[in-house]
Amino acid sequence: GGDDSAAAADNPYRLLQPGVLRAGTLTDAPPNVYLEDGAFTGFDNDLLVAAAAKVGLKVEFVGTDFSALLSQVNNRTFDIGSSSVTITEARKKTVDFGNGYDFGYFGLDVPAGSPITGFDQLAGKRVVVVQGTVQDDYATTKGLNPVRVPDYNGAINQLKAGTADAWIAPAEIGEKSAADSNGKITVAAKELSRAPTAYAFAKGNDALREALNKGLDEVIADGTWTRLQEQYYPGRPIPAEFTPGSGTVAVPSASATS
Amino acid sequence: MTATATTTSVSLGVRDVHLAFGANRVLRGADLDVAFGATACVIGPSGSGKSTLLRTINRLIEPDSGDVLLDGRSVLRDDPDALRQRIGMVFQQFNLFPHMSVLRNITLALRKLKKLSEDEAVQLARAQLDLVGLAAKADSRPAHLSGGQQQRVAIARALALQPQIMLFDEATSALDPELVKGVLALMADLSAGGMTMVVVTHEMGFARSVADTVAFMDHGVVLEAGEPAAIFEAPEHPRLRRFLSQVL
Amino acid sequence: MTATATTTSVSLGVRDVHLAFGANRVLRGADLDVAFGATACVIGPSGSGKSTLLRTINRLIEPDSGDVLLDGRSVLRDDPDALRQRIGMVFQQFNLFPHMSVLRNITLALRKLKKLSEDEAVQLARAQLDLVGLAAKADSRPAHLSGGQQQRVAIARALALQPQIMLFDEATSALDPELVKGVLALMADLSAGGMTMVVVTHEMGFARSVADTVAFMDHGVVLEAGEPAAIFEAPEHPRLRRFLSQVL
Amino acid sequence: MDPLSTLWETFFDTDSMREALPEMLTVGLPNTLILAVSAALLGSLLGMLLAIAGISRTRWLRWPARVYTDVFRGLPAAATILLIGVGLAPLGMEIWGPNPYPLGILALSLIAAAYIGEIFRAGIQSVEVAQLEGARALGFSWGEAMRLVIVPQGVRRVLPAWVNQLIALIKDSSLVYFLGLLASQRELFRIGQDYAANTGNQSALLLAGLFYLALTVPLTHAVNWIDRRLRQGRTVTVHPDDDGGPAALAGESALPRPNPTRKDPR
Amino acid sequence: MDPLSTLWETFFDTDSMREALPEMLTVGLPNTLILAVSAALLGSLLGMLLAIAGISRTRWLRWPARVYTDVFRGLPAAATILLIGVGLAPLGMEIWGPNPYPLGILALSLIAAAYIGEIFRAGIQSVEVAQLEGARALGFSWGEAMRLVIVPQGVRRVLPAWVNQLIALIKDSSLVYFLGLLASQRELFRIGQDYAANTGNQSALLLAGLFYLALTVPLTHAVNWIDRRLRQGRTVTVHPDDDGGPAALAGESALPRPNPTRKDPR
Ligand SMILES: Nc1ncnc2c1ncn2[C@@H]1O[C@H](COP(=O)(O)OP(=O)(O)OP(=O)(O)O)[C@@H](O)[C@H]1O
Ligand SMILES: Nc1ncnc2c1ncn2[C@@H]1O[C@H](COP(=O)(O)OP(=O)(O)OP(=O)(O)O)[C@@H](O)[C@H]1O
Ligand SMILES: [Mg+2]
Ligand SMILES: [Mg+2]
Repeated sequence: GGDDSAAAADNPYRLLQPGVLRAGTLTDAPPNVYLEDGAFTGFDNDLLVAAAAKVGLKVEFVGTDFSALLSQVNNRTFDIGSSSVTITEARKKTVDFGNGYDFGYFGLDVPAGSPITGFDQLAGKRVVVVQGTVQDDYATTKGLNPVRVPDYNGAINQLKAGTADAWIAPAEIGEKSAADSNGKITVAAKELSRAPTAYAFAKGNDALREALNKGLDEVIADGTWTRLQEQYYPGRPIPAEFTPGSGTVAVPSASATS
Repeated sequence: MTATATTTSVSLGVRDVHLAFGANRVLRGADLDVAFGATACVIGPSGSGKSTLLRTINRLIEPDSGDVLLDGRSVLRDDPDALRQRIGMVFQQFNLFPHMSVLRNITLALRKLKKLSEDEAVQLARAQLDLVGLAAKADSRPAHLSGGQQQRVAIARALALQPQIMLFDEATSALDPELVKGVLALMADLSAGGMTMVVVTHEMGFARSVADTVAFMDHGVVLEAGEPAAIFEAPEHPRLRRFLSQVL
Repeated sequence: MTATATTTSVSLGVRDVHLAFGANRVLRGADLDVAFGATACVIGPSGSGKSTLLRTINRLIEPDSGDVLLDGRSVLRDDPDALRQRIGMVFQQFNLFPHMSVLRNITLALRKLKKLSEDEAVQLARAQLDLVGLAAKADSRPAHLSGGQQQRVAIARALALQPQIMLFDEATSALDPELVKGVLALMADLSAGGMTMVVVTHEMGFARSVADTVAFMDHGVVLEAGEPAAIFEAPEHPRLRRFLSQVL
Repeated sequence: MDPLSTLWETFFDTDSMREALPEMLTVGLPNTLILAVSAALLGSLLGMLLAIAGISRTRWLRWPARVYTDVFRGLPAAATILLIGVGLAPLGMEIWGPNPYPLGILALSLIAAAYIGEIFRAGIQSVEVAQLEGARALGFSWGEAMRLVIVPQGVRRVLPAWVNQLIALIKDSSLVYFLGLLASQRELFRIGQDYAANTGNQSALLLAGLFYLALTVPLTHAVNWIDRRLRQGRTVTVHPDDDGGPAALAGESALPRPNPTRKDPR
Repeated sequence: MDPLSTLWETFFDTDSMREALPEMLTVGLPNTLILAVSAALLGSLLGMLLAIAGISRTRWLRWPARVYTDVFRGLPAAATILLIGVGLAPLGMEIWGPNPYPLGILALSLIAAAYIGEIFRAGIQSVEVAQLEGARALGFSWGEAMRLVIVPQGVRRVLPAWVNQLIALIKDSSLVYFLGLLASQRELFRIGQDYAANTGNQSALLLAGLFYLALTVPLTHAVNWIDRRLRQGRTVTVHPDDDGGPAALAGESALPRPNPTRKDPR
């Protein structure tokens, strides 16, 4: 509603609470966003804390359901949405996105001994994805008629129970699950996802979005981004076609920061 | 001890009351007059509308037409709740509250309507139970009582409110002769205390001995009314004669 | 038409039946004998255990001790469902099924227990309703009937099953004199047809005129039993004398 | 931005609704119906058995019924569905193949039965003993008396609560999602959620809600109508001020007496 | 792979459970209780008002109650919670600040009221008109008669169905999650769900289920016990074979007659 100029002065970013960035996130999607020992963490959230600090904002995280997240951002329940939200045209109608800060690989998990070795062999197979994720989007646009489950556990259960032939997962999650499965699940292939992920803002809150874009560039430049990449996605190569942030700052290499 | 202190007695008049349940015209111009402190017995075949007539008197059912008079004044525009506090009723099927003890059945209205304290209400209720010989059953639930015991509780419940008029719908049918006598004595007390009573009954002996007036109903009308002697010894209407000829 | 075709008549014996509800010893050694085709009336003060005694006869309540004999044979080890088909019962509170029409109340057992076809059952039920003067109410629900009408339906329902023994718990209390006469005629028919009957009643006139035996109960025992003339004219037990002295 | 208009856009965006409509009609609606109707039938049947077992005097029927009810009502539906879905998946795989519907319907029915059993039990237990005595005195066995006299009266008394449970079931059918669904197996709510997740707009979810309303409202009113028919003219009261609408307290009295119809005292 | 041992690992891993236990106890349990208890109280109160309005003869009470019930039962709970949470968020912000609990409790209560209202209505409508007549003949107004005589009997008849709804409410309290929760505001289910997500093992979810059981089972049995106490010795039947357990059909007869106690015919 109608902020008067006085209020605008001590709350330039039109936050719900001056000085505090209220961020909607998920509690159950590691390693991107999750809760550990009662604190919100994960790559996206740690990055957000760092970027917000550059702008002088403290972050307060609030867990919610992904299907509700973007409309809550739009309705100002939250100032920002942080949940590896992939930028899509449909979502742009509801919210504005900041600059992309992450990319994703898809991993193709299959039960041990499966004949499937690549993403091109999935036609006619029972392929499982987590609902509403980029993988879901990917499988659907490829015409795979995927089996949708609510969370990663659902997908793992499907593979273990033999009710699915393959799971398209975020690569790092797929790898972790395979590692944890005592050899029952293996990663058959990896593939880069096209669209970057970004923070979501209420439409028209350009001041906040631009400020955080700037903060993001700063944490990229100072090596925080690279460090968090290493921490949460160890050993994951950064593809040549991806540049985080506005693209105007140089990304220090992993070795330079560690 | 007399159940009710002397109350102002009132007379009752029912004037040309009509009532239909759908197509079933149950009351077709019923008339009844009961003088101050008098007892009227209503007799008549099953289904003739006796219970329905009682219900229209305290306006549990509103008549389609006709009038009900207390002391000559129509009550159809009165507040029905206040009216019913002045008119006690004992139902053919007792209508006790099954989820309350016998005592609570009686004290409920005393506390909530008469605004007596818990103690006063209990005391009064116990006295009433004593009168109907059920002091020992105060804490039982109605379901644990015999038919006659339930009926006596229903009577005690109505009398405890000290009404000016009492309506009994076959109130003595489940009572054994000893109790009938007790209830009659109670009624005589009430009568002496100025209570006006309407008693629906199938027991002609009962009607003969307690009634000031006997009214014979058939098909929703009072065909004949008068002193018991007149009704039982010199019935005029052929229908009444036929009815009485069946009496054991 | 007679309500029931001739059935094999049976005699009934109740031997030293005891029963307590918790601490309340309701039956304390009740005895009763009813000969083939005879009618016994049970009288006694309210709460003396009359209804409870009837319930033990068809084993709705199992006695704590004592025995119930049909034709001299104990029934306490029989299949109670089969037993109850031989014993009709009319309750003090009727116990009609409120969710069924009057007709269905009667046909239900005919169809399900007697395995009559729908048509046969309806025909028989209508005939029974005719006998109690309620042919016109076949399609009503019990809630739409007057007290006496409900009682007659309950009687018709029990009689339709052609029992060998009938138990009536104040079955005539809601009936007007004309109907009592009708029901009595029916009972006489039944009696002629070999029906053995136990009738709990408060109406001494009724007991006197229909009973072959009258049994007086008090505090859970039958204090005195005998022919009506003996009981009413020459009562021996002082309690019975006191009881009768109260009769109007 | 004006909060009201944001709210409006978020929930009542007709374009989003129009977009989701065809899939809801052709995919979601039939799937919801398949799940809900099968589970309602099976759940009500099992619920009736549970109710009967629960009032039995045989400990060996009563106790298992009690434990079953406590467990299946107490556990979160998601956990139960997962437990059954995962636990029985190998078995299900053999019998039905990978289709999650049979196991889903089974799980939904088992949960619904626990709730419905309690509802039926309440109804049956509220029927007067006089009715059972009346029936048994005619010679009906306990089972016949229950079936022909007690249960029909008891169930009628709790029809609205039973409808509650059917409505809850229609909505719970969305939980089979935990077992993994093909796009063509998604029901109404899931389709709405997917649209909400993909667009950040809740209108499709609200559209799913409207579909639910289109199922539940007629159901409610049909059952109410049947209920009223069964009471047949005995919808009756002794009532306060009246504007002549339908009636309130049912005259389903165990020991019925004449009821006033539309002659209510004020 | 042995399916049974998979099942066991997935759901009954004691290590996972032990890990989640402290947070469930200190955070989840109190939050679930706050949500469920407040919503149960408010929802039952509103439900009673709805039930009374629903049997009123005044159309202007009956119709709104009907529409309210249809809508709030029919919509998916998630949609209702979001609608209220988002729609009233600006208002809530002003009154309570960013805490989602007040709005969440409000939404849960509004939903529960629709269900509870129907349950109470069923119970009240099953009370015999004779009871209302009996009370009104004593001089009680319609309202007094309802409050003192009809409602207590009616509610008692549907206590188990009401418990059903309270249990559903305890579990539905997890839906406030849709409104966004701080870590310290999460209730049992959410904590279980988060652990499950982080460990790839459902045991924490099952632990949440056990907590629910620890709440719902005593609740059920407490209410059953109260119910039985209220019927006081009138838990009674005319019953089949008996092993001497508690009783079955209540003797809550409108027109009571002597009931046999433990003297059941066979
Ligand atoms: N609620 C009702 N709906 C329809 N008809 C009714 C209703 N109540 C009573 N009746 C009918 O009205 C008539 C009169 O009933 P009422 O109860 O007044 O008779 P009664 O004279 O008291 O008979 P009884 O001596 O048998 O009690 C009967 O034919 C009955 O069937
Ligand atoms: N279910 C029960 N639980 C406890 N006590 C009961 C029960 N049923 C009956 N009684 C008690 O047993 C006694 C006898 O009851 P019963 O109904 O047999 O009397 P009755 O002789 O038929 O009386 P009435 O003539 O009043 O009908 C009464 O004191 C009654 O309170
Ligand atoms: Mg009558
Ligand atoms: Mg009796």
